[in-house]
Amino acid sequence: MEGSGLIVSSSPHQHTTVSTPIIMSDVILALMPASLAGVWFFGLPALFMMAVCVGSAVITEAALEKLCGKPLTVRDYSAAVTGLLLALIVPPDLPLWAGAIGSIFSIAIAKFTFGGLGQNIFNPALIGRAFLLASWPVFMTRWRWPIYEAAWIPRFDALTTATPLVLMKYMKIKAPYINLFLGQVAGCIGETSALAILVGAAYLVYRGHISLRIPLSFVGTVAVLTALFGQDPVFHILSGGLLLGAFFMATDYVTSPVTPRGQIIFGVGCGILVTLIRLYGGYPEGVCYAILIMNAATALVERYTIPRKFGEVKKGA
Amino acid sequence: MALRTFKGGVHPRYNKDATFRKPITSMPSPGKVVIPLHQHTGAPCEPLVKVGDDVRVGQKIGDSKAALTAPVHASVSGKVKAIAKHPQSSGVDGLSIVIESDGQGTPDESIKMRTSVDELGEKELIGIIREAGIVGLGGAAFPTYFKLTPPAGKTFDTLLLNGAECEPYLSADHRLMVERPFDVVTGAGLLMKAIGVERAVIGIENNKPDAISALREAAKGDPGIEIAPLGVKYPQGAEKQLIFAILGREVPSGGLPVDVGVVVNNVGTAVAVKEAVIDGMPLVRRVVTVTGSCIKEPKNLMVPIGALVNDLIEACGGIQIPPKKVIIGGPMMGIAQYTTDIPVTKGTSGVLLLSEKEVVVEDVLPCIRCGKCVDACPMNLMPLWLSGYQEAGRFDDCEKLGALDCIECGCCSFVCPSRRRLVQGIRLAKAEIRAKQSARRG
Amino acid sequence: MAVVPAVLVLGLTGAVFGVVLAVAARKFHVEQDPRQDEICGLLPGANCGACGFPGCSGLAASIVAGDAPCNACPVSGNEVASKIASIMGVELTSQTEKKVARVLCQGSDDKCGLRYVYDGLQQCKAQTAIAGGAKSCVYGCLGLGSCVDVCKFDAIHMGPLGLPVVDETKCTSCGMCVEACPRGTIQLMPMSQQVTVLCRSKGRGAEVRKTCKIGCIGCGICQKACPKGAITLEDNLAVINCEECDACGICVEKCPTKCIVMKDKPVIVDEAASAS
Amino acid sequence: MREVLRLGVVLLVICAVAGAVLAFVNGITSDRIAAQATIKLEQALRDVLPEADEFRDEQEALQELKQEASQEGKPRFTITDKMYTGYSQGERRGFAFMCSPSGYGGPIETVVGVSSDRKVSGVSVIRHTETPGLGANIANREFQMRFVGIPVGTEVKVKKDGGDIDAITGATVSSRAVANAVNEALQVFEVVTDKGAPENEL
Amino acid sequence: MSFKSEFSKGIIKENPTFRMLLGMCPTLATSLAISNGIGMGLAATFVLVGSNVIISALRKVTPEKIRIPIFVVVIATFVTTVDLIMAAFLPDLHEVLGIFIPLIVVNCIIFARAEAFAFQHGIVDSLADGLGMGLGWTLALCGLSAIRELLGTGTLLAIPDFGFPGIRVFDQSLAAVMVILPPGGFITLGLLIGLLNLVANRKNKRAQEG
Amino acid sequence: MGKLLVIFFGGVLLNNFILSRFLGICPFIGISQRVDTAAGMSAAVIFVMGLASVVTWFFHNMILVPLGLEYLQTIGFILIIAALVQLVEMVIQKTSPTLYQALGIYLPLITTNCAVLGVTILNISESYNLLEAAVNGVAGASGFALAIILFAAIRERMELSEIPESLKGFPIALITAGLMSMAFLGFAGFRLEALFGVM
Repeated sequence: MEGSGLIVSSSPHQHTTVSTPIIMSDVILALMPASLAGVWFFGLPALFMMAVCVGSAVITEAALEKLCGKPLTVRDYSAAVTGLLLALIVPPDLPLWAGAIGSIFSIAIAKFTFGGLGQNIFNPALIGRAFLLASWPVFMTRWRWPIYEAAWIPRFDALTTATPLVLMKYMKIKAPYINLFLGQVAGCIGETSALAILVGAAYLVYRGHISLRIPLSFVGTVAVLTALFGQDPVFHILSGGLLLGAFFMATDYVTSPVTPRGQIIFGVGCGILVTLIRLYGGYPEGVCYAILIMNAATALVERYTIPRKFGEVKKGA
Repeated sequence: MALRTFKGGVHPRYNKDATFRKPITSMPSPGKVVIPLHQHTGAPCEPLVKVGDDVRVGQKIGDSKAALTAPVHASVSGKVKAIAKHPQSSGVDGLSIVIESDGQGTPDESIKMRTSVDELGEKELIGIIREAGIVGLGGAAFPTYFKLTPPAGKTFDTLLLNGAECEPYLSADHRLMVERPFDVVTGAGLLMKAIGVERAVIGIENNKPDAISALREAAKGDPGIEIAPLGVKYPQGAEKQLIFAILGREVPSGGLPVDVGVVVNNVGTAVAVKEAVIDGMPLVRRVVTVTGSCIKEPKNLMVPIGALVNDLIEACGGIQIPPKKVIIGGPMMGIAQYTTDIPVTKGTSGVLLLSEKEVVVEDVLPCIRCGKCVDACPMNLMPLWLSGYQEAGRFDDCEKLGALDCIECGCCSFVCPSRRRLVQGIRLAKAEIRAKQSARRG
Repeated sequence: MAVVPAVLVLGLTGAVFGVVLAVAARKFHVEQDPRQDEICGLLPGANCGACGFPGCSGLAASIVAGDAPCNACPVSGNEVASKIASIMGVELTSQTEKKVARVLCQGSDDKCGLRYVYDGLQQCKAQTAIAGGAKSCVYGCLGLGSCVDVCKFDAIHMGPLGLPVVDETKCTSCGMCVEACPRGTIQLMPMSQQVTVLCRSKGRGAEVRKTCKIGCIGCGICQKACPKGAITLEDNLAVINCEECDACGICVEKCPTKCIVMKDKPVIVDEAASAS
Repeated sequence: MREVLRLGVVLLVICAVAGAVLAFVNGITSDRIAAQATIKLEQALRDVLPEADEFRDEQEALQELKQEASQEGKPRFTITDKMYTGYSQGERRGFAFMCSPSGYGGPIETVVGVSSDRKVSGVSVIRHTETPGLGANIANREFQMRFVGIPVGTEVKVKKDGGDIDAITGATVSSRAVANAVNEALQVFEVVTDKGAPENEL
Repeated sequence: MSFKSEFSKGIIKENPTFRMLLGMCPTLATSLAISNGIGMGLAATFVLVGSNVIISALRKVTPEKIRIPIFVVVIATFVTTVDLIMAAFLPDLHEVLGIFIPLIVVNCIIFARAEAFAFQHGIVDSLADGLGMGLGWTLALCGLSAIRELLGTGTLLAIPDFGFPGIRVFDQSLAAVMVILPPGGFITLGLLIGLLNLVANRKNKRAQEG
Repeated sequence: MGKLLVIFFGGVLLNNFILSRFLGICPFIGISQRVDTAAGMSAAVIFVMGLASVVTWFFHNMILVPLGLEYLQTIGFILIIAALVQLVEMVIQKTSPTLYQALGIYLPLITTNCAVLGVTILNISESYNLLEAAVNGVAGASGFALAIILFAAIRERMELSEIPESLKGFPIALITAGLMSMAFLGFAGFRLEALFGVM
């Protein structure tokens, strides 16, 4: 009997046009302002770092999948996103080989061993950074002044080359808001310019890819807590990796809770941890670790924040 | 203006432009009809005629003694050619009565107009509705008489008429409301009488202003009937979501609308009730939207139950491009068919012939836990977990997470960027859970 | 030397704890049948649930309680069953023969066509729930491999032509695959059964001919040919009574569609191998 | 009850035997273990004060000194735990101080030697829990040598804090801790020699 | 079972670390350098052999009910002995291994062998078993240590007790310090076991096909 | 009070028994399949470790030190712990069969949980007083509980993922623990004393 050739599938038969590769490429697009700012301020090395990180992430993923006979998933762009994010959260002077190793570690250990896309527990880019920081702390704490200087950006000089958070924590020197906002300070490639990050984040929000539950609760908690501890909340929001972390890392679908209440708990948790690490911890910056710790808690948080089913009667009522 | 609506849901592409302005037209009488004996939720009917018998329009040809069932009637006059299995839109071949039409459309002698309905009591009305074989015309095909009979200890206070028609492509209800608003209102009045309530609300999505104004006009003299414009969102027409949007009441998990004193009927059902009670004509025809880019002239057709989809396509000028997918119902909850040799049943609200362009088969990617399905689920479930547990065979966990509450609206699958078959998985899980439950019971 | 206090301290500590524990053991003693542990040790420990009890320890508890027979574990063989029986102090009466799962369908992709193009979850039950499954034959194997997924013993694999192949040495007759198949195409059969009808189609001859090149058309030739009278026709399908069958192979030869197959001579696989 | 007794007795016997064995082993090793600690300490003291070959614990003097140095109930010299004087051929060659400043990962046990010519004669880190590869580099001889020769009266600081000592790259906290130890050692030395107490007792 | 087979099974087939997955805590904590691995491994081997022999010898007179406390006493005696001896003669190693020397008492390997083997077998077999298991563990520990020492510090075979700085393979500034930090221990061991599983699986498959 | 808080949070976060001290790995991996059982195990460990800390502190300071028998620490402590655990096991088995069922064979394994012996030895080597020792015991166990419960939740999620065949089970558990430990590096150098106003 010849078949009708008709496609038969389960309902629904209509789908949204947004697909996973589209989301991923939108994230890359949204990271472009921050990346460009990185190149603008730190020159070609920043560009090379991005190329190396993205390249090694993609190649690692493809090679591992080939090795294990799994279907190639490079085309979903998720490896490229990881590579780019990693490049944005390392210092501009990190040796390129270290960037490559960090990228390989991110993909191979944090993502592939857990089953690949969608199944990793920890944000791969952050794991890459934590790995680099623990492995080559010297390279990871060597900073450089932005090369680009313009008359309209007020010059901000400190005694030594250090990030605003380091200057604040150890020398009580506060960088001016305008430099922090535009990115005219020392720091990781993609973290310095709050403006560029916010532009990208706005695009993601506009496209409906991220909800504001995590970023707002995250940033809000940091603001409130730093104020409570007698610090300058605006300074803390603008400096370090807080904004990049809150909008691009903490909102990572795979490693944050899917439940609305869980997302708020996640954001608040990140905020508390960042504040504590920044003020009392051994590191001047805590965004990376704070998000990783909350990543570890995601599964548990999700489990206890399952939304009330429609029509479910409250217990005891 | 903030319109009444519900939490979650999605905005599919409506694609109603092809038909929603087109008046309902009757299709030419088909040469034969195939009337399945099981078109509704509940027990299948036993045939009441034999091969070779002559039948007339409206003549009861199948019924069952079961508590939950709905009789079937001949939709054309002619001769019974066969009683055999025939492919059906549900996907399972079902026993059907094949009638060769004589083209006359002679009504059965039992069909008589009622001039006065005032003396009819609740019981009698419900009895008429049952005998007329009326089932929910929205798609679920649940016998209406059963819905109208409240279980012991429960009462109704409101009748809701569902004119949301949130499924894309479909415009059958829309046209019915625009063209026959008085029948809708009359049917609503009869239903109110049947369940003994004073209040009825007709919910209509706000993208059908002509239907809203037509019904408002028709219901002018009737203070008990309110027309409620609703937000445009799928699945606005789902029973529980409709009740929540209009009355703010939540049907309890595992419960029925009657638990909050409500009964919901489709506007098409109301028209059928009017026809059965006033005109004395049982449910033998319905409006079907035939559309999709493969159809030459998309139309809203008045179709005798049992007419074959092939004949419907013919009535719409045939096919302009070979279809890649044929759907009975809407694209969100309708059932894909492997053949067009199937009859229209009482629950068939639309026939969609989609071209290759409209049915892109995309690769399924791993779940990236974006949570869009959680946000979209109108029942506030966790579709990604449900389907994950289903794939892992952990049906107990599915049950705990409320798989049985799923209304299979398809929002989760619709929004999934990885194109995962969430509803399909949940549906399977539901079947497994039900099997387990009945095993436990018995 | 400081030996004395050391000896005293340790010795006393030991003695005190010995006594305390012994007293506590008596006071808090909980009756637990020692046989349960013993039986639990004998069971395979895969916790496959094929016995219908919650894991191996659950089965052990049920055996001890007398709610389950000694040979309730379908996975372990007679040896374990008899050991359990001796623990329980009962003689094992019926010796059960080892069964293996067999795929009763040869309708591979080239022999049995498709009614439509299926798009959805790659699970057999999912496909049957939509329009009854894509294969033309509504009795045959769907080929999506749900039986493969469900096998905990790595005993089923997809063959080259879209049909599952059972590795009889690994099969433990746990029956998971039988349950997973929505068509009943996989069944447990005695390992010794030589001749098998590899078709489940109850359709009439003409129907079967239309849908599948290798299905049983219910022609009855085998029934007439069998010298032992071991073959009967039920619902247009040849059924072999394995107790009568002596594996003479006449039916295998006579079958016009080659749907009766002698074990260890799987016609289909040879053909596939030569084709590829 | 008899069984309980029996179990008790068995355990008693086994434990008693074990106790005896261990007492025996302890008897063999205890002297050597104690000696090991002294050897280690002497080694460290000699490292920082190479001119001396004989050391005396000046615990009482240190306590006294701390008491006197405290101002208005505020204790001084909090990180200095021990003080030794070093002799060679009966002549005092200098002081060695055991300090435990807080580093990044906890206290850093540092020995600082100050020779009689009022200069740092050696620094040695004997125990620490700093980050490997980073702060742990304070244990490197090369880093410790940066302090040798600093005269008494200098305020020892790392460059980041406006001093002269090159901190280890990326490990300012650990470097600063060692600098603090040296700083305090010099201060204690100053007080102690000004007072001259231990010398007088000689 | 011969002495030889009892001995050799612990090294590969039933390797306590890679196959039986026992005694993870000290494996992870002390595998920072090969010298630590050898020291820890040999200390545990001594305890394992000693306790196996004694428990096997006492198995006839040990009342079932209090066998666990008795095992504990026997094992603890050996552990304390090792502890004291190491403190006396290898003070630097003793300090590095720290708390994990007394914790040999609760090492699952030793306990498991006592319960599962020595209590049911003769003295000679138990001796062989203890020796094999101990050496198997030592080898595993050394393997893991070698990887961590090399990647984490860039050297091999450093022995602080003898003042030997080790063979420098590459510059320290290139060494991935994380490998000798706690996370590195977990990840390296996890990957190593995974790798061995992969090899074993491949071998099995090949054996089946061939 | 401040010092107790420092000891407590130090034990839970900074020097987490599992993630940075490598104590109690076997039950961490063995009994982390389900969050409920992990929680049950955690409760048992918290109880046993707190109790053991107190009892061994008395044993050490009241018996061993006065008699100069510190070298009997290991053997004495393990005896006490073994007896204690067995006692707890018997009591639980009698009083709460459900809890006993849930913890199954792992209750006896608390004896061989090196975290218990570890914490008692640490109490002595840090020369804590009785209260501090008890807090430290509970803190260590709470750190264990935190790690194992987080991990159990992660593991439940991982059950649905396609982890490469050879990494399933133990290896992926170790790698996950490694990544968790990496995240907890964020607490390195944390100045709890400053936070709680001690010093």
